[in-house]
Amino acid sequence: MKTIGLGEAASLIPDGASVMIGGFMGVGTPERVIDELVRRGTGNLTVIANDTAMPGVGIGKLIRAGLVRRAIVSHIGLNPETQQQMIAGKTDVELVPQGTLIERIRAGGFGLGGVLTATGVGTVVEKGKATITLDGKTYLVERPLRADFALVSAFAADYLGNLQYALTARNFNPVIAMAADVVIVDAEHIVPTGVIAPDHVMTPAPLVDYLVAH
Amino acid sequence: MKTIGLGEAASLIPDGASVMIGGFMGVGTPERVIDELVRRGTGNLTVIANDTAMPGVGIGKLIRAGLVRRAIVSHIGLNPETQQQMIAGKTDVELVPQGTLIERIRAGGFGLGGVLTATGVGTVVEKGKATITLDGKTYLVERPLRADFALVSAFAADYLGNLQYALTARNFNPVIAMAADVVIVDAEHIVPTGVIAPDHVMTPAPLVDYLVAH
Amino acid sequence: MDASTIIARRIAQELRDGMLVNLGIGIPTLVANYVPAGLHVFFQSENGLIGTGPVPEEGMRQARLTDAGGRVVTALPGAATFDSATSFGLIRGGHVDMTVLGGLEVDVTGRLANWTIPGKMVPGMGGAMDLVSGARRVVVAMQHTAKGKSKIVSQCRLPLTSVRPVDLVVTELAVIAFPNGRATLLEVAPGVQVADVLAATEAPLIVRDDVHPMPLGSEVPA
Amino acid sequence: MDASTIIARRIAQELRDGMLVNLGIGIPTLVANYVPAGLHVFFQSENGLIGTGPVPEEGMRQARLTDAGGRVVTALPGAATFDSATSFGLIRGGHVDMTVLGGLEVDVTGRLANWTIPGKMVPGMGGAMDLVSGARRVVVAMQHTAKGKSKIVSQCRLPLTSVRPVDLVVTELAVIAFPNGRATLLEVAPGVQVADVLAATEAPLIVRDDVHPMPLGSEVPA
Repeated sequence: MKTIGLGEAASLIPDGASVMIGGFMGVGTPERVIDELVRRGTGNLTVIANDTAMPGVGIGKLIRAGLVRRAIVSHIGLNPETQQQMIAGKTDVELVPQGTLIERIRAGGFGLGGVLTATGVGTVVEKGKATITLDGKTYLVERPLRADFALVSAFAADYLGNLQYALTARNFNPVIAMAADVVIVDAEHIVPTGVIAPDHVMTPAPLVDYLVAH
Repeated sequence: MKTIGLGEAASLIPDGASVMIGGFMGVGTPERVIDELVRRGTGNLTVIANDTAMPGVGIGKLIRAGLVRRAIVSHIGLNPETQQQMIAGKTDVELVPQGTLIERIRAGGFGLGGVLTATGVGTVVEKGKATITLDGKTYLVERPLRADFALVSAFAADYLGNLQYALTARNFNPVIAMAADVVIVDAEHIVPTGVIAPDHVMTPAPLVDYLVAH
Repeated sequence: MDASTIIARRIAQELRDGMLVNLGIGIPTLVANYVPAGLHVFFQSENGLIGTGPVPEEGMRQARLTDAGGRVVTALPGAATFDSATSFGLIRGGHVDMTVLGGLEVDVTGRLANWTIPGKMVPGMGGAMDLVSGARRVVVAMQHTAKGKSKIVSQCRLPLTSVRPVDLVVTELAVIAFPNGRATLLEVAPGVQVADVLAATEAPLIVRDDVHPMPLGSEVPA
Repeated sequence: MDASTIIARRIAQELRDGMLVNLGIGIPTLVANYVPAGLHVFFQSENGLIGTGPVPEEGMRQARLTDAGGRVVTALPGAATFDSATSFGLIRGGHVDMTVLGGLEVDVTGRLANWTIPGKMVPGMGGAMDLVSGARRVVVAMQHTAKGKSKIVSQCRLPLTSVRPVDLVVTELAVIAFPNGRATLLEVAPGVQVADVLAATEAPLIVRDDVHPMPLGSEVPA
């Protein structure tokens, strides 16, 4: 794990990168990193996240700045700007059931070739997907998702990179931290090694590549 | 969640039941419940667990008492009694790679029809299993495991049934707590509701059916 | 009593002690206000919380503690938080005893459409497909009609949420279940006649001999 | 220096700063005693621990803190614990940078057999199949021969652990890698000649021009 400045962290991410971003309606999203991406105008991004939050909040800032070429998310209901960009053909939106989305990301991080789920069978979600019938029940074969970068928001990080999340800001964060080539963490608190007890570590240090300095 | 006595807890489990048991080489195994099963002579069990511990320790007690008809485990290396019973045809032993075993149990508890893994491809583990080739890579289709009962060992349980595990005694416990029809917990400490902070709960209360009284 | 209150109070009568229940956004959220006295029910927010409490008092907001609608809430003593994979493991794995969701259409066999109106509204399915496919019991809370048109239809025109039929539909007029795959009228709201329900419903309904008034419990302060 | 020490010290030279490393039971465990000065390496025990430390002092045992061999250990400051699904997610998902395991046989293409001798020993694969299939780098630590017979063989007679070839085999005589799928001699132990290695090895070995003595680092106190 390396500690770097905010600008340096954002500069690691090139135009066209795929980026997993933590957060649920903006709660648990690394706002500082998002702001810096907007400032730099890093564009043509593929964003994998639960949602695009609200206009001007969290991932909604990337949407508003027109930086998102493709979004793989479970809903965009609270962000009409995403809906407008989708209809205008500026942003491709792939809608994935939330439980399937997080399980596909987990599969990407946990080295699985995919998972079988009944969610989406017989709906539009099935389109273009392999199905498998086992013991008389039909499942979709859902493939792993990975990204170039994971942008993780943590409550606390220790000097080694061990992470702790708080309350419902946990959501996608520990899962995306497993599923990207480069993991960048913005933590609200940076604490000395040992301050987070082993049983309370939610993302072990070796998963973290960069911690944004305070 | 209901609090019951040790005898009553063990009496819920009939001969022939399938039982998932927490623990890794006996660490994190609910010894009191095992002892009571041995005392009652509950037999013909199917045990799903990481291993059969050592002779006379944890699940090794069930083995020694001749109560295990079938064991689905990742290894039996430290328990020669299991090996003897296997060779004598008294106990069927299905050996499953540890990562596949825990993932199959998770699939059972998380409502997945299975997972795809490269582990075991081209080895004896592949025998009798469906394979699937996706993007040129071959995976085994590993099916979910569930059981009638999960016997969980926790460090602390609150009055509602929220659980916390300690150190490496966590292992299979939180996963089996998702994957059985009836979840029975033996906790080292029982504490008032609220003593375990929300972020430190490792198994949420609604998963627990019975807590063994102190 | 307004439509939302009737629906929420009726659904609250489905709660049982110890249940893990997921409430969707809108009318379903109101169900938590009418938990019958003496019951302990766990409410899940699928963003990662069991033990969701009411909105906090002024000055006590914690921005990292929200419900699935993004609203700042509180956590009851004994609450538990977890990541999204665990949250949907609870849902898909059948650990959620009951889910209450809104609906756009329910067909005569109980199949629900509630996540998109192509060309008009594309919010996405969020957790709805997993909830309807995975929860033990699926209850739809919705107004009986929209712009005068029945939402209980012969066949869904909108994209389905799941091919799994829901268990119960509760509207401000009626309670409908789907035994043997056929929409069946079980109860009517206070003051509502069976004929009123039939007139307001596009789908053919089987009418049971013992159709009775909805139980609404006694109102419990929120 | 005995065979185990040579093997462990040589493998320790493969460690890099910040690596997450899984050590198997037996000789692999000894590698932790020879971490080169100045490196911070994370050691994983697959039963659910990163930051595995040495055995505790007398009177300081914690029975709930063990390594993958069931031995009571300590945890270093900054250690993390987790369940078995996460532990094997780290392994299968390629987050473990290097795994060091024992071996019964390695074939000429680098395929390992190390979990059973049918009819004689059926311990089970434990985590070995996942480790060999999933870790970024797989290093086998084993004696060159067993009862005078080469353990580096033309073809494995024993059931395979994985079809994925290992990256490196380190014995008390030699270091062997498998570029282009062929066993290749890279290094010899101090005082050992290439001819000694060839004589002790059943599998045909490609001998590189630049075969050199094993680096063994400076001994670090355990």
